[in-house]
Amino acid sequence: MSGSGVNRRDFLQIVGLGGTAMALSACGNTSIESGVELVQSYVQPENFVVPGVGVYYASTCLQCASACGIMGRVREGRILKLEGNPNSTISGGKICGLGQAAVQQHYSPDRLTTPMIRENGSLKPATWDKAMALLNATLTSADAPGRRVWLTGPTSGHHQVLLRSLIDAGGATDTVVYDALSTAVEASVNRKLFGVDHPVTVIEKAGLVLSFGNDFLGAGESPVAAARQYARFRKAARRGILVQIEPKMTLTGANADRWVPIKPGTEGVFALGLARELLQRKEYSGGISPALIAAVEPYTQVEVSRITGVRGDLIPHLAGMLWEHAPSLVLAGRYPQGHAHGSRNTAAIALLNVVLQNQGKTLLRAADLPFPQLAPTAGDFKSLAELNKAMAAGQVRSLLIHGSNPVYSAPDFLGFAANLQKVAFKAAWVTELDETAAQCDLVLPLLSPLEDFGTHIPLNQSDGIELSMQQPLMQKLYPETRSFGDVLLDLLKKTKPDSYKAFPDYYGYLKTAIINAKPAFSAQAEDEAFWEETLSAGVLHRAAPLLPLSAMEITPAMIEQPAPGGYEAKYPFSLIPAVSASMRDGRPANLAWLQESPDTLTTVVWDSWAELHPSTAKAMDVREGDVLLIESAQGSIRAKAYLMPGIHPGSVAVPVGQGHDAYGRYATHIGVNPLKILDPIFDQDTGELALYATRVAITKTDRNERFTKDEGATNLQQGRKLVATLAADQVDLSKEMPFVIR
Amino acid sequence: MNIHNEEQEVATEPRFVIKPKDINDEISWAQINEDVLRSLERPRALYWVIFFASLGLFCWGVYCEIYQYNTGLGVAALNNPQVWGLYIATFIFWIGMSHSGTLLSAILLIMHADWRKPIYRFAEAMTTFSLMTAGLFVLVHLGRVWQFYYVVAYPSERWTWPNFSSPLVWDATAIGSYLTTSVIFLYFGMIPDLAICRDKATGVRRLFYRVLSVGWKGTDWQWANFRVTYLTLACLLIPLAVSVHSIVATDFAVSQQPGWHTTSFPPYFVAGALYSGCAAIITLFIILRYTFRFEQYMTIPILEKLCKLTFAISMVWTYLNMIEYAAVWYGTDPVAKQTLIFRATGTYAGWWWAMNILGSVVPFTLTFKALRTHIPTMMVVSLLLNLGMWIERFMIVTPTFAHGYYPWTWNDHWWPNWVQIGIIAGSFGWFTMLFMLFCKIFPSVSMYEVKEMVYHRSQARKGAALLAASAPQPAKS
Amino acid sequence: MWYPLLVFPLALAGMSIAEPLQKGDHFGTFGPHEPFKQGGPIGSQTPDGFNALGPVVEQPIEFPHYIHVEKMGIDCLYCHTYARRSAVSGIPRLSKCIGCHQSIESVKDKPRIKMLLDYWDKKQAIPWKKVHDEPDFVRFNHERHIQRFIFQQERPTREACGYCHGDVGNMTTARRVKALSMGWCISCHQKDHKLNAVSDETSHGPNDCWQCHK
Amino acid sequence: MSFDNLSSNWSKLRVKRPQPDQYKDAPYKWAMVIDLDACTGCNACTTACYAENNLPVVGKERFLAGQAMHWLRIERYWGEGEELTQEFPEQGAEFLPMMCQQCESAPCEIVCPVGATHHTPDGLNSQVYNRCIGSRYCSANCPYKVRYFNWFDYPTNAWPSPLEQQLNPDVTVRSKGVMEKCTFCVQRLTEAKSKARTEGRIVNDGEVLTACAQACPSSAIHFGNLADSSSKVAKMWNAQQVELSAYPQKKDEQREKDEQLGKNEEVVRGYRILEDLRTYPSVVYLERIRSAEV
Repeated sequence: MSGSGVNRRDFLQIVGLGGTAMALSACGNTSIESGVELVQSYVQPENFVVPGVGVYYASTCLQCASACGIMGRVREGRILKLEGNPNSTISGGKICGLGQAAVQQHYSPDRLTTPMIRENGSLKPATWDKAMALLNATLTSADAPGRRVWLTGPTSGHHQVLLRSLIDAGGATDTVVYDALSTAVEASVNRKLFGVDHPVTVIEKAGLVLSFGNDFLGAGESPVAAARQYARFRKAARRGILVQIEPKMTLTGANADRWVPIKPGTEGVFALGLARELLQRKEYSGGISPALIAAVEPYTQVEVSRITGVRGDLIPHLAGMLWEHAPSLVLAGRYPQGHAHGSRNTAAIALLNVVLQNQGKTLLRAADLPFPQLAPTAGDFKSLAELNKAMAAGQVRSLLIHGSNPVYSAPDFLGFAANLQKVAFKAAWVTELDETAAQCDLVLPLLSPLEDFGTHIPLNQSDGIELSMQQPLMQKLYPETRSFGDVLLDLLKKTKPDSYKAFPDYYGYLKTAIINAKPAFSAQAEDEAFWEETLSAGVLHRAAPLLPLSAMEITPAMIEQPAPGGYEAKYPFSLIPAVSASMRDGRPANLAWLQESPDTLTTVVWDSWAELHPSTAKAMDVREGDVLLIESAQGSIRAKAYLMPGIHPGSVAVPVGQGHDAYGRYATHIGVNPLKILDPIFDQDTGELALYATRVAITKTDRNERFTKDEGATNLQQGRKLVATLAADQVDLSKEMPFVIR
Repeated sequence: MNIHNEEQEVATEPRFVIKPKDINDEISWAQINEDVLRSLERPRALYWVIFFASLGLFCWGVYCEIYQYNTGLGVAALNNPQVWGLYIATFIFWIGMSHSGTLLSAILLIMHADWRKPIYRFAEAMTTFSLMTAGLFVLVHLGRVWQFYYVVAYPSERWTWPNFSSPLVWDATAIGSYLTTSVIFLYFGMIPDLAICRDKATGVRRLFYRVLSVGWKGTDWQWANFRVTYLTLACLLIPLAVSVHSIVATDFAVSQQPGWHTTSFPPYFVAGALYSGCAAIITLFIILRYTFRFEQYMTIPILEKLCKLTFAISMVWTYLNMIEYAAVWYGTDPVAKQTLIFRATGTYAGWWWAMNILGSVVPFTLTFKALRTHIPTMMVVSLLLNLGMWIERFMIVTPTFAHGYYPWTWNDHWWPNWVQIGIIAGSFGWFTMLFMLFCKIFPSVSMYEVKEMVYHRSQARKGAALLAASAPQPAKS
Repeated sequence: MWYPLLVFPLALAGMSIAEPLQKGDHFGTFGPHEPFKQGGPIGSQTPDGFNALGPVVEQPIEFPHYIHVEKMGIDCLYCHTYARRSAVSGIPRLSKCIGCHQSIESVKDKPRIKMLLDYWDKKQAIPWKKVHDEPDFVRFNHERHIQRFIFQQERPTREACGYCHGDVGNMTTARRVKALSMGWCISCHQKDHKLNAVSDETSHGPNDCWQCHK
Repeated sequence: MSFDNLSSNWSKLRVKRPQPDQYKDAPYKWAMVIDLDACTGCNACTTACYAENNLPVVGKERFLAGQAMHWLRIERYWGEGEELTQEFPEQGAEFLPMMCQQCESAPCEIVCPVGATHHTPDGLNSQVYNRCIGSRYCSANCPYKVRYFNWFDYPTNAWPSPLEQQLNPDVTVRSKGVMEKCTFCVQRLTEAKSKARTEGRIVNDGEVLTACAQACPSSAIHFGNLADSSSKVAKMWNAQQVELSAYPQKKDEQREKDEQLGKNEEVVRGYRILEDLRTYPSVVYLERIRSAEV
């Protein structure tokens, strides 16, 4: 409807055009020029395919590691929208924003459509034959010196199995599983205290949840499952109470009955103070060793509040409530882990669960998997650091990267990008070119998660044993893209022909594997039928009760806290790289929907920002939008100041996930990456990177930019009754319509 | 006219006696023709300079509009909640301007205020042109202007009608009929003068005027009908004028937005309209008086009367303005109060105070005879008043959007951008252009009415002399 | 004197250029219309001014409806089977054609059948072109109309389909013969239609914008 | 079309809403309940809305210019008054999912010059894109500011290929110059309704959900048919003592009395936003709860 002419007759012609243009403008076949477009026409479609009627296929969401079951609405062969799969005990028919956006990853305009091989400096399109030849060359030459490493993100299911057997077959020397936001510290602590990496936390059974910076509703390990539990927790006959103690408000903190800001890194101290208070009662002190009781003795109210900056009288108050609202549940999150004494912090918090005798009530153990080889492998940072050392020393010959982007997410002090150049042969499997892939010699285009087969095991099996099936929701968009499984299988056929030639492709392999797993799920159906059922259901599920958890012996050494303070005056603030539900470690940054969905607490979109407490800002004479220079010993970043009441005055928070240099049109050159300027501080016990231990200096530059945010001129209700709040004792929830919450 | 009428005139002589000398009544009718028709002669170079300047301005506006039309209204820095911006503000402004002509030509006609006679013609032209300009803004601000005709009630293939409860539909109807009527009124009132032009003109122009003057000969029969019709039209026009701006006011008053939801809006708008109209007339009065050397006709006494009228109206406007504030201030609606406070203290505070000072304080200059009769001052003042009235419209539209009911969408730093300003400027260019053309094609002073005026005045003088002569002499002792 | 009055004729002219009125909608004659006998602005008009003929659409195979319907007496819904199950009727799947035609020896070597089998061998969908098309903002539900008129009112299929599609049974490839314009739809929705074959109760089509606009 | 049609339907054109028991005999009246105590502000609903309703992604500049197109937005408040009272938000943030409230007496409906937005028989507040001429009067008059205008021609630039393949064919892609807003996913409703009609029944409770309600992980959004007294939503409205066409609500008057008497009675949580404007929204919000103990 572009009006070139302006005289009246033309104008009216434009009017005419305007009418149809309105129609034209809309997607697909919309013009009313009959006989121009084609009708959707089939040769021999499935019986259930009816034009104009959407069909739902079950699959699994790969946006995070929680392996939610999803359903995709498919019409005329196009996947339109994702919903939760009701059969899945993880998603229970629900889905999060991150999951919704998987469609955009699939249809991304920046998908990699053909293999790329580096020729004299730049990546050039190539054929798969050439690519596979290159790969085989590296994998089969086992005798040559140097490690041949697979670098992957957290994995589970049959990819992992194939990968392992490839290594056993000498196709590679070892694997490194890297996760920029790993919770390895917590895992190790749990192993030490409870004997399992991931005890199942049953929020809904708890009367009071005391969470030390655990963002289970936002960027947790399984937000949808957690949110469903949370709903039941709130709607329980006796409404559950949530208390959140953390230096910067997380989404979970924003939903707490009481949110308590605490000095970063002193969570452990507070926990010990609370433990001391609890251990005054003999009901609690029973099973606790005198040594421990002695160990917590110095943490008096006064001492604790001096160190943590939290009002002392909160401690006895909390202790009373914990007693009143038993069973309770104490959660340790990312914040306490991310310090040099992260393990001690976490252990001190976990100690509370032991003192409160929560294990067996709200803290349990998942049943053992009948197929351990499929069990999920959580990533960590330590192994990447080691790999990096080896690379620096030139011991790594070839590096094969899948589902991991260390060039973006690894801190600068590692010099990973530089060391990567020392590796002779680097290959990456991606759907879209990212920073790491851009530096590789061989980049292979993957099918999008919505085009591929696969199996996935959720990290927390809170409700029986579940294996989640991934299946294509539509034909692949680009002929040259391939399934990672197929590639692995091809490589295996080269290395171990005899044992794998039986399988025509990954699909065939998977089918056999699933059918073999039939007994594990005590299914009676015929093989074919069982396979069909599995695909249409989307999940294989077996009821298995949660097992009790026994606490190991806790020594004072485990929970010993360092002396407070002792920071250089040069860097007065502690930097908090805030992890958000939608941006995570930066992988979803290329999805326009997530870029445009406002960060819930600041409502900022398409940008990075630096959160300061209003009082701090006032002291520094900083107004919203002032560009701040944030300097650590490792480097500096610039970000606009956002005045956030929900943060400890001594800290500055910068969101993780933005600041990509090469990751598609929607992610590139937006915001900054705080992970880059982290200090080389590691957890003493596990050697994990301490995410929240970095100290920074903030200087105000003379630039001020307006924020791209949804929030208007005010963030208060201005006396309108928009969000009203009631005290819990004013309302009787049981009188309300009983909720049926899946 | 026949003797009988003349007698009547004489009988009514005393009416005129106490009148000040608005106009030199010895001036001859031929002189009037000559003076007025002089304004239709070949213009000076300066005329063309100004004309093409305004034409350029208009073209710039057109360019902005085309750009906006092609790309979408977003380029005009409009957003949610600032959905209207300057377009609607300026629309009200132009509608307001249009009321002056009606005031002078119709209302004062009925009130027998004959000092209007030398100046009502161009005022009417102003009415017509500002209405046309206002009409443009309705189109400019539409998202899908190519569908504008959906607003008109006409039977369509789709069995659909406009929504008759929407003030915008009332607007469309009212403005449409107002424009038509005032065009007819303007044209009709010109017929006798056009006849004069026809007699004086040559060539193409002669033909042109012949067509327009539809065979006017000035017979008694024609005059009689002419008077009746003219009066009737005037009577039709007045309610229209009032209704138009009341309806424009309802556009705001029927909505629930704080600052708009006021019953006093219609009279407030009408007063504002007359106000800005009169101010504009003063401006044009001065300009024409100089360009066309109309000192003889557009005399200082008339200007004074005009100023007094303007002052009176300004005080009405001020009063209604105060009422509005008071109603909000002492009212029970906290939101409206919030918005009022925002107007006076927030982002647009400067403009708000400017509006109140220009609108309510500056007019007091009109109360001093010295200033009133000092032409340059009046030029400046009249311009200031109009500026004030434009700001008033801006202050009605913008702050309510900026601080409406819903705090989440409060928006403190909204300002129009070059596209909007370009289109506004274009509208002024368009108006000036039209008006200049008018002055060169049609007599901007009503010759026949001035002649009447002169005639009456001279009669009055004669009558007064007669009376003085026939006054009883004091008895000799 | 009469120049200002030009405003109205101009405006009306503008409207009618932008949106031509149908026969019977001109300003003289208002009032209810005979449904199914209306034409519309789109495409050319037959001399009686009613049926708005759409353009002749060249199809990949010149499908002879008259043979299938007139001669063979096949019911519309036999091939156009989606129409009763979905909002959009789509086009019969290729396998449907083959289902019969692979066993009809007599016509195997006819050129059009050859083409058909050719597509089948290549397992390639036939690129049929749209004949009856509505703009994107319109939602027309075949299923509902067929339920209402064929299954509830038990009207003959050809008649029911014919309301909108004309007498396709006597055409080779289909061609649009009805206006399919909004007023045309409404003129029928305004009418009282019998609830079902037996009862005398009537109801008329929905009159709500969102029923058809999306 | 014709004048007699106009004159005969004149009364319909000037129907006054709300009428008591308007939906007593109607098959449908779509309504919603949003439990602010369950809402965690996770933005799943907003993204679902983008996916279902073909909302364009406007990009940084246009978002900055205030031209965002999110039909459903999560608002976050730090307090109820005009000033920030406490140093830290000790009771967390106040989240509010805000979309078109589908008012029974909608301010937008009366002012639309062309009737592009009007009241449907199921009590929805419809928006007919192809009738809209873009006067934006509805938006100017909407107290909730939940109407979004197509400031640019998004169909031509918001979906670089192959992203356009994701677009939902049941929903028009709006071109420049038209107003749009939350429709309660009318495309889903229409589909469900015609399916039910064919099977000779009305839509069952829970058979159809809006995209936001379906996605919400903590089940904070409940959607259903208020006219069907057995539906979950109808039950919740009753339990919350919210009357569709009533203002003020009886319970509110009661609550006020109690507060005056200083009684701290138990209360129900349901309320409608800006109810005092008498817009009679179809969305009931349940007050957020915070434990007084901590």
